[in-house]
Amino acid sequence: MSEDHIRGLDDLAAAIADGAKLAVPADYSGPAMAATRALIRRGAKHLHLVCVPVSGLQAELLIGAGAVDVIETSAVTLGEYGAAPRFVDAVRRGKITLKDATCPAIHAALEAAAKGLPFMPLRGIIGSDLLTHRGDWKVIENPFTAGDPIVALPAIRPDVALFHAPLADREGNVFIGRHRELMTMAHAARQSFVTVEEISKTSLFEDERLAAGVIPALYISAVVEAKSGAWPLGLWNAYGEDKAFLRRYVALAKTDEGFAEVLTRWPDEPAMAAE
Amino acid sequence: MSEDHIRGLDDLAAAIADGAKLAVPADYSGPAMAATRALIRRGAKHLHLVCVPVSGLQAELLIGAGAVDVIETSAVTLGEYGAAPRFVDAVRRGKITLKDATCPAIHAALEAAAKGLPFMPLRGIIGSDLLTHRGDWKVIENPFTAGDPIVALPAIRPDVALFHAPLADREGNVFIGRHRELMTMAHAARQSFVTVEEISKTSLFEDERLAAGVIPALYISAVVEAKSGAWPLGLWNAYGEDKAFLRRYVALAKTDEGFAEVLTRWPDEPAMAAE
Amino acid sequence: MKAGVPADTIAPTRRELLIFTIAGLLAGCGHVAVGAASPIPGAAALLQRARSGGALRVSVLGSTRNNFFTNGGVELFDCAAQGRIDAFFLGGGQIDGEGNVNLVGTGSYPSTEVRWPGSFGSAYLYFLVPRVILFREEHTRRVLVEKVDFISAPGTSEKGIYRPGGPHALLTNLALFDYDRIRHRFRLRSVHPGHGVEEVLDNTGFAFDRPDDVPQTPLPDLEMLALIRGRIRDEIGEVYPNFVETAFHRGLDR
Amino acid sequence: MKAGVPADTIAPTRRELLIFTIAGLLAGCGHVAVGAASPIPGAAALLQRARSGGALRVSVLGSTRNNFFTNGGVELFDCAAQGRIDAFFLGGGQIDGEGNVNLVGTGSYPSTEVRWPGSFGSAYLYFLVPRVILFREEHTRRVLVEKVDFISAPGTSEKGIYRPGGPHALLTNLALFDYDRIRHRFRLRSVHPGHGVEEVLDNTGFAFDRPDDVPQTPLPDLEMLALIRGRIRDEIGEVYPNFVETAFHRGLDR
Repeated sequence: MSEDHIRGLDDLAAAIADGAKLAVPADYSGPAMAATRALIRRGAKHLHLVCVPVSGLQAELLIGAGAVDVIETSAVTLGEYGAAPRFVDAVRRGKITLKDATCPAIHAALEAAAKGLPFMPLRGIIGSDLLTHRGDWKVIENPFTAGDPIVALPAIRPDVALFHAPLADREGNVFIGRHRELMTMAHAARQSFVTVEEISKTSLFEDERLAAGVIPALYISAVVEAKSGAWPLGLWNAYGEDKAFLRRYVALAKTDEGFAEVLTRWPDEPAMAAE
Repeated sequence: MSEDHIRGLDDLAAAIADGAKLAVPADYSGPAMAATRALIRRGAKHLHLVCVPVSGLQAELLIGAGAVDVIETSAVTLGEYGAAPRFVDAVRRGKITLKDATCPAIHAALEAAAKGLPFMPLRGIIGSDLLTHRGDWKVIENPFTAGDPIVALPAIRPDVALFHAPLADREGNVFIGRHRELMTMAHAARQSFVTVEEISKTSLFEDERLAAGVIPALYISAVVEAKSGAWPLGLWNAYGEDKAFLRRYVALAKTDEGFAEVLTRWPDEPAMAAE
Repeated sequence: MKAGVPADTIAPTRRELLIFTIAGLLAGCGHVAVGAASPIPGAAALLQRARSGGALRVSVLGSTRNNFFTNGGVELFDCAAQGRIDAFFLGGGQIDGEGNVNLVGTGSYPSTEVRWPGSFGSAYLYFLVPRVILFREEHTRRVLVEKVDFISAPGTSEKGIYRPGGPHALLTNLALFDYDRIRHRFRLRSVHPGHGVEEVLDNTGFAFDRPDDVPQTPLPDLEMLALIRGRIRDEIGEVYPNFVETAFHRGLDR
Repeated sequence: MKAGVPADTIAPTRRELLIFTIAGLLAGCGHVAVGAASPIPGAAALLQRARSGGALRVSVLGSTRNNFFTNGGVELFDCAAQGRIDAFFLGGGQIDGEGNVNLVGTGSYPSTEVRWPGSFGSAYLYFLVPRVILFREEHTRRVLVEKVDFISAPGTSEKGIYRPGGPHALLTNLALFDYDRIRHRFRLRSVHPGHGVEEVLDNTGFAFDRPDDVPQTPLPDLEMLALIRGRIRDEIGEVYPNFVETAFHRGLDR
């Protein structure tokens, strides 16, 4: 881990610069929500959010807090809780620049960065209005078959990848199991900041079964312990989402005032849920 | 698993057709040597061997037995035992068509197939004589930066991927741990045939730690149990190579007669090593 | 309640009919993938798996028991491109008569009046999965429009565009349509019991073909209903516990 | 024997000198990767790690204790392309004065008279790793040729070719050369103790630059020798047990 001075969530939030290109996973794949609250607390601005490949409450909160200038995503939704009200409002008012994408395009553009490639080809997309509005996507000829157009996507190299995982060790190795997109994010990004439920005292490489699902410390700039760090969202195989909180959030965030109330009352610890 | 009729090594060898494009891993990454002997026994011919990304004794034996027409590889070597004598002899006599490559090019071409892409770009290579001799590799322009040439590699879609692993379950899920190139091979190939040390009675998906290192049965056509299936080579975390056998092999295989003797005397069981 | 209600006494719910109908559209498939927030397609795929005696492989995103992907979020898309997924499901805020799908919003992009979540994987999977089933419960002129405001994924492609996949059928609360890839149009296959062709015409914003006599959508038989209400309810309940509370027949408190 | 011989009484072996010299070439690196069949570079990287107090990260292919890659065979190459590998090692059946490397064979390709294993990752890593150290023990006109018969990986590239990496130094049993990326030539930096410039000239097939006074390659001091013969011997012995039997000082039975 290169950033030894990062010890807590506020250090971590301070290390994510205003204007950073910030990659975050889908809400179901390890969102670092405690760190996201710290980012909002420090008043982060001008973020270019890259959702891998979609987001929900995390993008919603950052947008509502005015931290996001640009969002690159294949969708923003609160799933069964409904539309993301601050996202929808920001779109309607033109407050954020949209880079609408499709899931495999975001994966492919990150893989390009992870491979140090300037671009990655991808099938599909041609004829979609996504392409019309994505000036940064190009259609090229398949060099091996005449008359076979294919989309070329420029690499996405995030400044920072930020996510939450169940377990790391003290050297900075992080267990992500089958959530392999987190590994691609870490390979692609310049820096990766990770919050975890627990820091193991022994190396994750001691158990070869565990090792197959580990991102090596080589790619990790800092790990911060954050119990329930995905709250109010869930963490795979650990805990579910806080349904009561989310229902309440959706009701409140319909208005600017309601959302301001959420921000004001949202404590550092998940106490609001316990009300 | 789609090929339920495959019960033993000879069934498996019969299912690999003459002329097949056959992908095999490096000698240190799970070579299916018992299956390779079965292939030689059945007199396989005209194989197009794709070594991922190099090979050793496995390519050497298949070449010596006259089973290989084309070999695509980044190297063939017996490592500390020296050059691969039948490979070197076949090259000198022009008996095989060489598709000399470089390791990341073979990985990239397989990844292209795994993604259903016609090609994958790759840095490097330009100025290497590999490119001069690979009529199937092209140099294209980076579509996003003028004057930036980059190599485009056509996808390699093997007919069959063949490898040996420590463990599978009865549904055909195969544990490969950190040997992720085996997963890419299985994703890229039309069919994957796997030999394993052991078949687990319980699903490999029952242990989430194990699951991160598993190729799902979806990609596996057949699994055959073969104890010591990598012999005389080693299997990661299980057993080492048979040094005495390999030293003896290298000495014998220097001549056509010596190699013929190896083939004749090589039993189905690893008895030669015990002499 | 799960197994206590005799299936032969109770008519299928609307959603049970949809599950049964989708399952029929999956006949002959080897592998069906079900995306996020898709309880009815998920139940349908599991039903068809049961009917196939397990020959059909089903991957349900979000499931632990029925999701065997191990290569992260990209695997669904790679798997489709390899030709290893035979059927997939797409919804749509708008769907038009050529099979174009809009998951982005209405009005002028980017400041759309109504903004939906976004295109997800549609702009890719619609090209690569042979049998894409369009599924949207709401059947109104608001959803089934003449021309979508934004094409998330086009129903058809020009010659020369690599496209092994595309629309196969469209299922709503009212009716089932087949998609004709030659004519780039929907053709009404059947209308669900309790509804009529006029109702379908009144509520569809695009023109479509239809036979002179439009059949009724077949109902599940007793064996199927028992399967849906028993095993399938259990299996899909792993991923969608709230859904199974409302979608299946619940006896007198229905 | 491992720790029993007092380091101050015994001169370094040839290979101990090579290990020490390579370690010096790695000063300032953050991450060094060591490929297959590379015991001396591996020992050197581990030595430099020890000298850096652990600040240098070392990935030794084939090691269990010092290999933390988890994404299969492609990870080394991806990692290099991400700019996360600062130094790597290449050998060569032939190496010429422009830094071109031949790992394929002599004579006319493909039916080469002498066939070597093949190019491995050279045609890629030589372009992408900033500090590639060419290492070949044999220093003869057979190896160090005017022009290689086959370019596995070129020492230099035309303008416009993406190439953040390239040759940094060449080390043999006789001498250490720096590579001048502007002039595309080697420059003799030092000659190992017991050898002279004339011997180097006689055994080198290509022209190279040199200072008027060629220094002697520095020897490891006592502390370094003790480190090499103790901890480094143990660490590299994990991967290369046969190597440590011969490469390090063994006392009277040397």
